[in-house]
Amino acid sequence: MTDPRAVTAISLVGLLALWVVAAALTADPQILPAPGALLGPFWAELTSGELLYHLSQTLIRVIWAFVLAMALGVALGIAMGRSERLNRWLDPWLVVFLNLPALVLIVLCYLWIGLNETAAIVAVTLNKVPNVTTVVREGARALDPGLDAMARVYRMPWTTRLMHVTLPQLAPFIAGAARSGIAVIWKIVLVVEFLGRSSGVGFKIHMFFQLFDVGMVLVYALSFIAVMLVIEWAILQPWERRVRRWRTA
Amino acid sequence: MTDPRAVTAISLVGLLALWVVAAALTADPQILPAPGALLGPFWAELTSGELLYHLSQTLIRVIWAFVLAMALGVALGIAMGRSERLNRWLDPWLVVFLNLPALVLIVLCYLWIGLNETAAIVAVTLNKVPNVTTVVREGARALDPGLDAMARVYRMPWTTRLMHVTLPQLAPFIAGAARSGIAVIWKIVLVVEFLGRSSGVGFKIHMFFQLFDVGMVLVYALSFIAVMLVIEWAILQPWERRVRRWRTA
Amino acid sequence: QDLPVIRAAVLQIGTVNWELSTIVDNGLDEKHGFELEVQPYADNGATRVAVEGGEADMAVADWIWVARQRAAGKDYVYIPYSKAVGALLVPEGSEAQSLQDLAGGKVGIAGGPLDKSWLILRAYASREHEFDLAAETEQVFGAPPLIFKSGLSGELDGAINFWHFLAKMKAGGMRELVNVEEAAVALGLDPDTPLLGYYMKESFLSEHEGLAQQFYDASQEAKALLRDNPDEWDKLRPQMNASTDAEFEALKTDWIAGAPERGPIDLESMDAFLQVMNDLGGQELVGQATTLPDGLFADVE
Amino acid sequence: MIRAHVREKRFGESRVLSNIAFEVAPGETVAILGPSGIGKSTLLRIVAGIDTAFDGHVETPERMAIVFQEPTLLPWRSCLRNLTIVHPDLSEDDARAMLGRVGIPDKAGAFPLQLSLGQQRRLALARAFAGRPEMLIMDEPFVSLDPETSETMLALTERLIAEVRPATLFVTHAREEAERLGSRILELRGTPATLAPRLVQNGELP
Amino acid sequence: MIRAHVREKRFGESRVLSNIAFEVAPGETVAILGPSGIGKSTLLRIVAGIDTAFDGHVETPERMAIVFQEPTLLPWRSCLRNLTIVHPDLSEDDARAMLGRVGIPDKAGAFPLQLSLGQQRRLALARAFAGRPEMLIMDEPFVSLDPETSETMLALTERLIAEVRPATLFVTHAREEAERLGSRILELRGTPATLAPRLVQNGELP
Ligand SMILES: Nc1ncnc2c1ncn2[C@@H]1O[C@H](COP(=O)(O)OP(=O)(O)OP(=O)(O)O)[C@@H](O)[C@H]1O
Ligand SMILES: Nc1ncnc2c1ncn2[C@@H]1O[C@H](COP(=O)(O)OP(=O)(O)OP(=O)(O)O)[C@@H](O)[C@H]1O
Ligand SMILES: [Mg+2]
Ligand SMILES: [Mg+2]
Repeated sequence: MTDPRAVTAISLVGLLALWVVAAALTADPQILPAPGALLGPFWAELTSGELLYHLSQTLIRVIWAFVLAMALGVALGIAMGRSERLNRWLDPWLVVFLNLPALVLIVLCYLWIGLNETAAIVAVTLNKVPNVTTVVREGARALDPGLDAMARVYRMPWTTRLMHVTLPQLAPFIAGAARSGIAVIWKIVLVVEFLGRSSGVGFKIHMFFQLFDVGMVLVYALSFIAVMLVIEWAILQPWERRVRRWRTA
Repeated sequence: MTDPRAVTAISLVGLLALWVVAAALTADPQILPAPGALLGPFWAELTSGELLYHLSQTLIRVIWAFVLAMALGVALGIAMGRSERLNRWLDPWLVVFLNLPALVLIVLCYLWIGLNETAAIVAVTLNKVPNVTTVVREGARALDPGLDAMARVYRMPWTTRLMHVTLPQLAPFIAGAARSGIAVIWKIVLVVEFLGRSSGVGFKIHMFFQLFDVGMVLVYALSFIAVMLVIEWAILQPWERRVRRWRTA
Repeated sequence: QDLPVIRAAVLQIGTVNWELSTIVDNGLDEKHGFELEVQPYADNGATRVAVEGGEADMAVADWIWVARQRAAGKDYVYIPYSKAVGALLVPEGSEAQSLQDLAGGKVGIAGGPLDKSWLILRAYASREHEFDLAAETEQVFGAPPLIFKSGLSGELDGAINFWHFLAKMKAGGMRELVNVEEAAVALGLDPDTPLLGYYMKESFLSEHEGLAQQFYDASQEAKALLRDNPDEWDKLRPQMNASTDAEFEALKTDWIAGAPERGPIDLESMDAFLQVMNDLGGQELVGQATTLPDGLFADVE
Repeated sequence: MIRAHVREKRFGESRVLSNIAFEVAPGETVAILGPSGIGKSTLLRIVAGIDTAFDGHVETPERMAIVFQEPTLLPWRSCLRNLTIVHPDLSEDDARAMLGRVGIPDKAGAFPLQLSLGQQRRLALARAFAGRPEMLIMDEPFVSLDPETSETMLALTERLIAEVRPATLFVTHAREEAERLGSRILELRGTPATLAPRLVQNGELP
Repeated sequence: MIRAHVREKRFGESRVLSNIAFEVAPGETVAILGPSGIGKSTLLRIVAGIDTAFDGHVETPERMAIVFQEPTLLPWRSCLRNLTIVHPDLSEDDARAMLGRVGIPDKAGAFPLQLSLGQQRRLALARAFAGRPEMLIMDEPFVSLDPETSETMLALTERLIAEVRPATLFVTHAREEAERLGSRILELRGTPATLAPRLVQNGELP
């Protein structure tokens, strides 16, 4: 089994089989419908345009929050990892914001900024920045002092240094934070949407959960997951392969 | 300003000052009460035993889920990072579980396992394992092949290799995953508690949110954060200093 | 001491607790031959998961929801608890006199797009004023506390919320623009339809013959006590979260006004109501329950 | 006994080694010479079983010790632990004695990054010598050392080889070193590298 | 002009360097000798401005180049990019030419980890020579190289120094190397290390 595509396909089929078995064991389509039972509702939502509309709304929020959170988080993480002094000052804040419940931040954002898009994105970003910072900070602490000395002696400008010395070393940390980051962001977006937006996958999922319609909840959840799988294969993995080439070549 | 304790204290006071200013600007104790206004309710909850009871319930869940998620996540992360073959098989599952909304997993766990403590802890663990795996996998991919060859040639038993070769290299990744991990776990525990437990900080926070009693929400949220700060200072930071000694010595 | 036990999963802050507390405190459960055990949860969804997961025997929901579940194959049975009481409120300074005046404004709705009050008001607007409320206004669906707060702050031009928040919003100065009860009457619906109720599994009820009636009796007796005996309210006050006497009185009056008359359910008016809901909300709201499912309503009187 | 026959080793398109065969008997010491980049380290890695992506086969005894071209220590463990982790049977006293023999008796508690590069290389030598290997592989073991220290290390190596009699294979750029330690010299030449004919007759497989 | 006066350098409790003062004029080449672990690299790091936690002061020109004891390359960038990133003014042709001069003309597109250690060291030399440094610091630049390659590198260094005339300070263990390149030799001795008196008269500060 060496063709990666085949492996991925078989693996996904296995997951589907697991679901079929679980559905059969549960034997209650209201608790866990079989995959086949979702095709009809999925098609209906797709052709009505509902699914695409809500999916795109959620994606826009996820992308905004992701870009903002990664940029801020990486910058803060590098700064705090490199300067023990700065770290000592900011660390208590980091712990507090890291552990502030999503609900609290989201509600405060909605109340301060208003029940609008800006508030939603700010809330998600604020929720996620501390996570990115925490992971990247560890990476920045583990930077190679030898390369650092080299960059210093050869008087590299800071942009060169960032691009060619720091970021490549942080790549595994950033990749980890990014991948688990999108997931966390999308989960927070779900909460943000059901607490105060009128569109998006989270809004729909919550509505269908209220109706106890597990099937539709799954239709929406899995649609997003499908998008994530595509992003994983089309963007993340090729990028990672390129960035990691020097290790394996 | 070189005494770390003093810096931490001042930093926290700064955060408090920020809060006071924000509260004054908001000028609505229903939206954001000033810190002083929380002392009374805090004391009442403390002396009634309510706060400690719910806090301890939540902590027990967090600790269980944390230990389980870290153990499973690190093991899976190492395995997937080291074996490209295994990774190819499991990666699609990882992406799916990473992006499965917490709500879906939690509700399914409750319905399958029952509305009990086991279900709650399993739900949180399942939610968190993929995150840990993702971060640790990146670390395992970046392991030094030189040390690996050394361990192989000298025929190190796998336990020795894990303890002295692999885990020390993964330490920054594990530290990052652990720290952001506790935070994520506690956020999921909040959801788990409001979706199906009758105790815990999450239960109380959601209840007070329904009543729009932001003050009590903050009392409970901040109590947990205080616990996390203590854990950070009493356990995590000393441990990290010890583990990082070889870099800075 | 072999009384059957009813485990009730309820929102810890739900108003249904007032009734259940009264039942337990006055021993009405044992008097009517069962034992009531209240399990508090923090979220409506949680109470439903509890019943479905077999961890509780009873929870509260609106009957359209119960009908939908029953039509989808669940053996849920409905026992009335409370009538619909809702309204659309406008901020203190608002000049709106009818729903049409909200055109171009922002309406906050706590229960989501399938909120019954919202649907009834939409039907009312289109029938009375030929005015498409959904198209002419911007809707903001949000958590009840956020709608409460945004409503009071004037960010919204109109707000529909769950009734205990409505009481507080009115106490906070907001004005009732349209009452859902009036709207229902105008639509030819029976305003006495008990929209909210308890539901239990049929399998559970059949294990204990007559239990539905026994519980209904206890519920009715508690309602009577609360209606006739102000002292009972004083006992409840600590759990009512009323910050002022005015709020307390408003909550009390509204609650009593919402208690439905004793008696069997009028299937005809229920069916009429369901048809209206089906027209408005469609399958998304009622699921497969396009007609009243058999055995939905417990046989109580 | 080391028996190696590398028919071919390539990195992608470029062939690095071709048709190299030799044996090293227990107690025998073979030096490998050759210009930088010819494939000496690659050959050692193949013999040590680290690189298995080649065409050919290698037979080696079980207990081996290796000195890489770079120190390859565990930077997060003290010098002493670097010896005792790799050799769990080694007593702490013996480990300390070993540190003494390579000239860093006072560094037992230090971390590798607190050593000079020469000291790190000596620690790597100590690690290789501390077991009783049946087979010893060393990639330029005595560079980065001043003449005096280098002499000490050479003498130490000679003693170890005389005591334990492992099959030894080592790379060096210094012909004196090769001639002093080696009972035989293999010289790599050309692209892809082969054994220079004049030196290998007695070591070549049939 | 390099002017250095290190009154004292200690790591924790242990004093490594004590009262070392010297100057290196532009075009002058000074070799540093001394046993392994004495403090040569530490001294170079202080002069290069990498280690600032010492008692004393150092004055150096702005444009410097360094060859560390280990290659210290950017493993995630190709060999060519390793030159052009550090020297943005260097044209790609010049960079390729430089790779040719250190004997790895075919490795422009390879990543450093695909090089042998000797090739990596030569790349590090190429990096140092590619700028026109006013000051050149080298820590054992010619180890791990076979005699022939080593000779090529030495010649290349001599030519660079003659062309650009930087103030050069380098560590070596090979006295021939020191004598061939160095216009002066500083020898470190003792604990803490000081300059061995017989060699420093003319280099010492007043
Ligand atoms: N970070 C450190 N902490 C403590 N001691 C250190 C540290 N770095 C170096 N030393 C010690 O300082 C001394 C000098 O080290 P240095 O690296 O300068 O030696 P060197 O002369 O370059 O030796 P070599 O020829 O082996 O490279 C050594 O004894 C070493 O153990
Ligand atoms: N991973 C790799 N991918 C591609 N080429 C490689 C790789 N590793 C080594 N090479 C090439 O193989 C050849 C031999 O490398 P090797 O490290 O064996 O040389 P060496 O004889 O040990 O040289 P040195 O004396 O400089 O250490 C070199 O030309 C090198 O560029
Ligand atoms: Mg080599
Ligand atoms: Mg040195």
